[in-house]
Amino acid sequence: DTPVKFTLDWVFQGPTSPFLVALEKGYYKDEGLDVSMDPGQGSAGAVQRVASGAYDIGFADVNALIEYNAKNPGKEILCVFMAYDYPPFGVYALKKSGIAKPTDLVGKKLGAPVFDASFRLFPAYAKKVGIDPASVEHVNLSPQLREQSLVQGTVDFISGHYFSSILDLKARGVKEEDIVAFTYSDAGMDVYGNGIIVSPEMAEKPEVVKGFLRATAKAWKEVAADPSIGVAAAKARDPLIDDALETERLNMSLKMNVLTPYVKEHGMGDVDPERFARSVKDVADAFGLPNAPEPEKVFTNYYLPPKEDRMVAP
Amino acid sequence: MPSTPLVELKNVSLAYGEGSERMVALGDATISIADGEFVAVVGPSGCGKSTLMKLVTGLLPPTSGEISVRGQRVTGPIKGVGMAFQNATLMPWRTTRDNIMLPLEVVQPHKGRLRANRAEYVARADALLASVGLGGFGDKYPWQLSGGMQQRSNVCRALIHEPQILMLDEPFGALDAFTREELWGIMQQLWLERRFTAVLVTHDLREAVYLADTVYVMSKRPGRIVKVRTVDLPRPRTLETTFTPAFVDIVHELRERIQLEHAE
Amino acid sequence: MPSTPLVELKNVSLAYGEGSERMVALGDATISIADGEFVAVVGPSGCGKSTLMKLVTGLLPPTSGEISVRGQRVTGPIKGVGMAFQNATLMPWRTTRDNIMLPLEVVQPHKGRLRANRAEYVARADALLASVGLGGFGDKYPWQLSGGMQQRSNVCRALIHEPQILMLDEPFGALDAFTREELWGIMQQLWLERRFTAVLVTHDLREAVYLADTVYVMSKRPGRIVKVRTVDLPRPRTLETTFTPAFVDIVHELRERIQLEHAE
Amino acid sequence: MTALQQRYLRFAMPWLALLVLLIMWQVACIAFDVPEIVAPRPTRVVEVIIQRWDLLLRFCMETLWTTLIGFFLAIGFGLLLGLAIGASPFVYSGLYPLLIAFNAIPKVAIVPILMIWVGIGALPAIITAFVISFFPIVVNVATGLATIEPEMRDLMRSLGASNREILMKVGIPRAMPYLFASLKVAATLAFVGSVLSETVGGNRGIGFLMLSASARNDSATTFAGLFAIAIMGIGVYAACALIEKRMTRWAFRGELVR
Amino acid sequence: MTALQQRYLRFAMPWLALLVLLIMWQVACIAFDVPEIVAPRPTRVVEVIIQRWDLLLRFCMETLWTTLIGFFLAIGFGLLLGLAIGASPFVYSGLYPLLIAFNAIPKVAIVPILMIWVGIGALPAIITAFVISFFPIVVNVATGLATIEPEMRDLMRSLGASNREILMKVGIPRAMPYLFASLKVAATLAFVGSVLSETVGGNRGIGFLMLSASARNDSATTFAGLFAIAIMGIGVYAACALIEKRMTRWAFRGELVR
Ligand SMILES: Nc1ncnc2c1ncn2[C@@H]1O[C@H](COP(=O)(O)OP(=O)(O)OP(=O)(O)O)[C@@H](O)[C@H]1O
Ligand SMILES: Nc1ncnc2c1ncn2[C@@H]1O[C@H](COP(=O)(O)OP(=O)(O)OP(=O)(O)O)[C@@H](O)[C@H]1O
Ligand SMILES: Cc1ncc(C[n+]2csc(CCO)c2C)c(N)n1
Ligand SMILES: [Mg+2]
Ligand SMILES: [Mg+2]
Repeated sequence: DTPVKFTLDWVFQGPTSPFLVALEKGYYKDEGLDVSMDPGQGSAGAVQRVASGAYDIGFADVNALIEYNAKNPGKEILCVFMAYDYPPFGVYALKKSGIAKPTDLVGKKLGAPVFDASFRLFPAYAKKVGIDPASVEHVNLSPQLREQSLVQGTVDFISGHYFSSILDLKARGVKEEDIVAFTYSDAGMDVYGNGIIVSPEMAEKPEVVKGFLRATAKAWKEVAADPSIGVAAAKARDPLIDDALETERLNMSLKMNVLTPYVKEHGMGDVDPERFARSVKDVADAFGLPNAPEPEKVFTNYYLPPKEDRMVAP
Repeated sequence: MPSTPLVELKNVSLAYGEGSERMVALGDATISIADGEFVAVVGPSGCGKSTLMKLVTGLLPPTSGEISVRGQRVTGPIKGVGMAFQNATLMPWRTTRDNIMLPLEVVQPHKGRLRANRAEYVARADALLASVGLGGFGDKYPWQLSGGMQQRSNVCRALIHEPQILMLDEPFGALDAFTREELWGIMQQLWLERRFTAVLVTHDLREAVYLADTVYVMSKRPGRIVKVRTVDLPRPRTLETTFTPAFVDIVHELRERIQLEHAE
Repeated sequence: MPSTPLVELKNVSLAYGEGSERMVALGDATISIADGEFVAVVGPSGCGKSTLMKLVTGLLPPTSGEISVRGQRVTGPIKGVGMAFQNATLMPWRTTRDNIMLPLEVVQPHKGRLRANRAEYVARADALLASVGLGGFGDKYPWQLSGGMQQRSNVCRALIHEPQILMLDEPFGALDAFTREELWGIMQQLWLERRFTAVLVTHDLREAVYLADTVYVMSKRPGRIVKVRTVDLPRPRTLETTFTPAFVDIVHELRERIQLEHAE
Repeated sequence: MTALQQRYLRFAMPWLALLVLLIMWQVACIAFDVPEIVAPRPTRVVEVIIQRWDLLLRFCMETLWTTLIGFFLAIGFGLLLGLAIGASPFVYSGLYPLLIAFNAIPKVAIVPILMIWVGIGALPAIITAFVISFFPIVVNVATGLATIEPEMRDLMRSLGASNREILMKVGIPRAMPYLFASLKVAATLAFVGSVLSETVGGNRGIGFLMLSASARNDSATTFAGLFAIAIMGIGVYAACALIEKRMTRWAFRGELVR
Repeated sequence: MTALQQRYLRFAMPWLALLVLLIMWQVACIAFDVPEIVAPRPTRVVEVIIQRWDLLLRFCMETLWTTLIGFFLAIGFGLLLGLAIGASPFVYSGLYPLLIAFNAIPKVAIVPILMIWVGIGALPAIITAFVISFFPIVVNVATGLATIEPEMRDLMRSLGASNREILMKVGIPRAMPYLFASLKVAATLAFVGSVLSETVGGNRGIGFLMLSASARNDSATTFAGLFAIAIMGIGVYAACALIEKRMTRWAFRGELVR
């Protein structure tokens, strides 16, 4: 079997459980792949791990990849499978703060980790909703501090992955109806979310990448049909997982990020080339990159399995 | 001359260690030292002389028997003692002068007065140093002194706070005969002036007889008191005294008693 | 008796410290010690005797002058020395026996043989301990010994590897007269058997004359050699010898010379 | 108080102190109504520990052995480097500043790079534990050596001992009290190192457990992990203290109060 | 080699060692074609340092003063607690295990909780620097005290000195070499602590700079931050070493090699 080292961007949770399903059910094995899977420390880290050759394949935010590719011309890493058609990015406030619409964010205090993708893309979002990003004051907060600081009122709003922040806030006793959530996709910001990225060496082995994607898509389809399979797989890997919580998280991500109208129509994994090119420009803009990378140097559908294999929506 | 007993030991014995390690260092010592008495203790090496000194000052609790000082049972270190240990134990982080002035920082009334009268005390320390031939060495560190110089500093430290009880454990062992005899004179002079109570451990019988009112002879380990000899030679004694037949006789008498210990 | 010079000091002087701290401890010493000679060094406290010992063994480089041992100029510590320092410096983490056996772990040929012949060497150490009256104390730690017992251990450590050159810095200072005289006998016996070269620093003139072939008298600091006295009394000397007029005369002669130093 | 009572009290003290701390914590949690997510009540943590006993034990074992390997490596190399630094002024002046510089750098910043080099799993955890814990050992051993009494050195030199022999016969025994002092610090740092590495990557050990727990706001489990580390830390400390007692009794013969 | 040449070499050694390290690093980067994101070339880092001099300096100053405050607090409290632990067997047996336990816990896990309590900014950074760096001081001071020669204690007791006086006159001076050894460790840990806290929350200090640079994949700036910490660490170490030299010369009079 071909050994394949795979890294997640974050810990084993519901939204990333399809990889574990594919692993446990032997779908990778069936493709002749011996996959080992590790959790990660954020998307930038996952990109780095793949870029340095420490890992062959990774799961990371494509926007982090755009930034990396822009800064490392000639050493581009390719995204070969788009998992989150809609990004999970958003900003969140409490109802009692009086924030009701995005323009209320002007002059408010934003708490977020500096490496948080939602925070990094906030300038683009701000422009989209017509506010001056400079009018917002940012406070760096580690992920463990972010939601708590919002609850304590240290900051006025926070940015983060939808399925993290909402659940974290609920875990802190905030009722769902008291949360004001603005997701970037709601504002028409159509950047993409996480995808599967491969190292340049791996890109030279199309059969391996193709096999990996086939197996992954198959698993995703099963998880979309029955999320409990995914949660069970995650639990097998990390026995401390809370079933109900991960089921909710998985459902949220499926509903919001994966099973979008585009995916329902065109299947999972591919991108709308026009929209993708636009998003690359937008992201380069938001990140203040001097020049945007070519869209085809960020994403390719060359390795994707046939469309019927990617029709994951139940 | 001696009157009320200042220090009393009744059947005091001391054993170091426990179980199989146990070793009796001092066996059944009964001693009574009057206020203002100068006592010398002689005996073979390892017989428990230093142990006796530590017992009297309350640094060690006796295994059995009772020790009292000024009529009070000793349960911890007693006050107003000046002690020159056998090893000089000078503090390497202090200059010789500061080492000598240590008691002034700890013992009342000097402790309270030191701050205000520092210059005066420094002068006193320097004078004391000079009297033992260490003038000008106050600023040196102990490790810059020769063995004999360290020993002399050690004696100075025991004297500086003018203690009522002075314990000297082989204070002149590392000195040449002349320096040593000079210090006898100085010590006797001090004693005549201040009339402190003194216990001197020594291996030099002439030293013992020169300085002491009473000489205790100890047996081999475990040390017991095997002889008490009162020295009734008139004071002040001089080096000439040491050549008088009375002096020589006492020395011989002591010598013979110790030899007995050794022959055993 | 002495023939080829084993140790030679030519106009050796040594100053400690630099600049204003500078102090000349030894001034212009010229000494020549023959192979197998027993030399004693006497002199007032702080005159540089210990310094001299360190110079001879190469532990200190001289400030000026030249030192050679076995015809070779001394630039670092020389081999085959047994040295008993003035302070016992026993290692607190070793038992007395292990302390004494330290040279065997370092000095050839014992070092190479120790592993295989351990029992034999332990027996030798115990015998040596017993000969100085410390039989049964091998398993005690140094801090469990009295001052005099530590000093005797120190001497044992200097002897155990049967060195060709033996340096003894006031080795018997903390011992009572009888133990001390016993050790004189033992030391002389050893010397007669092995004929090592020995340098003995002492304050006891009888000790010097009893043991030495030649006695060097040093002046006050900075120490210079002010008198060299050959002791031509027949060997083996006994305690009776010390009462013979010839012996007493030499002691007196030395005594007077030192007194001169002191009167100055 | 008799000597026996004193001894009993000394044995009981750590447990008493722990109990007092936990009770204070519990009371504070109740009094200030601290939300569980901020700091769970000790009773809750204990509950979780009892519930997930087997799991915790498994993760603990993973952490423990990586930590111990790193720690032992640190002792070995730390001793060697400490001896080198303490014995040679050139090694001292050349390496000490670099070591200081390296140690002032938070290891979180370099563990990811380390993982890129050596991969993920036990190895980076061992290396991190080693790297983070060997510095105190180096410093203390070097200081122990540098403070050797010159008399001891002279004694050895008079016997013609080589520098190596002086190091072995005087340096090492003399540095022992310093070494053991540093081991107490190093042992705790070794745990910090391996747990740190486990949080950065891999799916093993208490570090992973805590990361995964904190990622789902399960603070009782996070604290159970903290408790587990604490207990392991005390265990390793107790072992060090025991060995210290047997090996450096000579240095502690004069404890200020007995 | 003459003594003078030796002295020059000793002064030059740290710089030589640093230079060798940097050159090796540079060569390795070029030879293995290490991507900048993994480890930038030293020349790149120096370039960034020169370019962003003012910015780095500002962040450095923020980190430096929080670190120093934490460090000084650690010295004060560490000394006090070390004295208490070294002087009292009850404090020893009661507190030592708890301290060990607390120190084995990675501070990353508790800094967020700390920030929930005290807010974000300089205060938690100071506290973290303090908390992380005071343990080595405690351990070393306690060990220094516990290894006092009984002869010294007897001397003081024979003068009727109180335990407090024994502590002041013998304990503290005797513990000084141990204290300074621990300060070298503590100073580096203090930097780790404050930088750590700066990465967890707040917009100040080198920690924030490094985190924010790494979020932008700007690894040259991240490494510039690491260099800055290293340099500050060496600075604080040099200060400690200087004071050590003046205060504990007596203990170092017998350095193995002069
Ligand atoms: N701390 C200790 N632990 C165990 N045994 C000890 C201790 N101190 C002394 N001893 C033992 O007690 C006995 C008496 O010792 P002490 O020091 O009182 O003798 P001393 O008469 O002063 O001898 P010296 O004239 O040689 O100084 C010795 O046999 C010694 O081994
Ligand atoms: N390490 C040192 N640093 C500075 N000065 C020293 C040092 N060692 C000794 N001295 C000085 O050198 C002089 C001679 O010292 P030395 O130890 O040789 O004397 P000594 O003849 O052995 O005296 P004693 O009979 O008292 O042992 C003394 O004045 C002493 O102060
Ligand atoms: C399934 C899943 N994927 C990504 C994130 C995003 N995320 C949140 S915090 C963090 C970095 C770690 O500090 C990252 C990458 C998430 N929350 N859950
Ligand atoms: Mg004694
Ligand atoms: Mg001397």
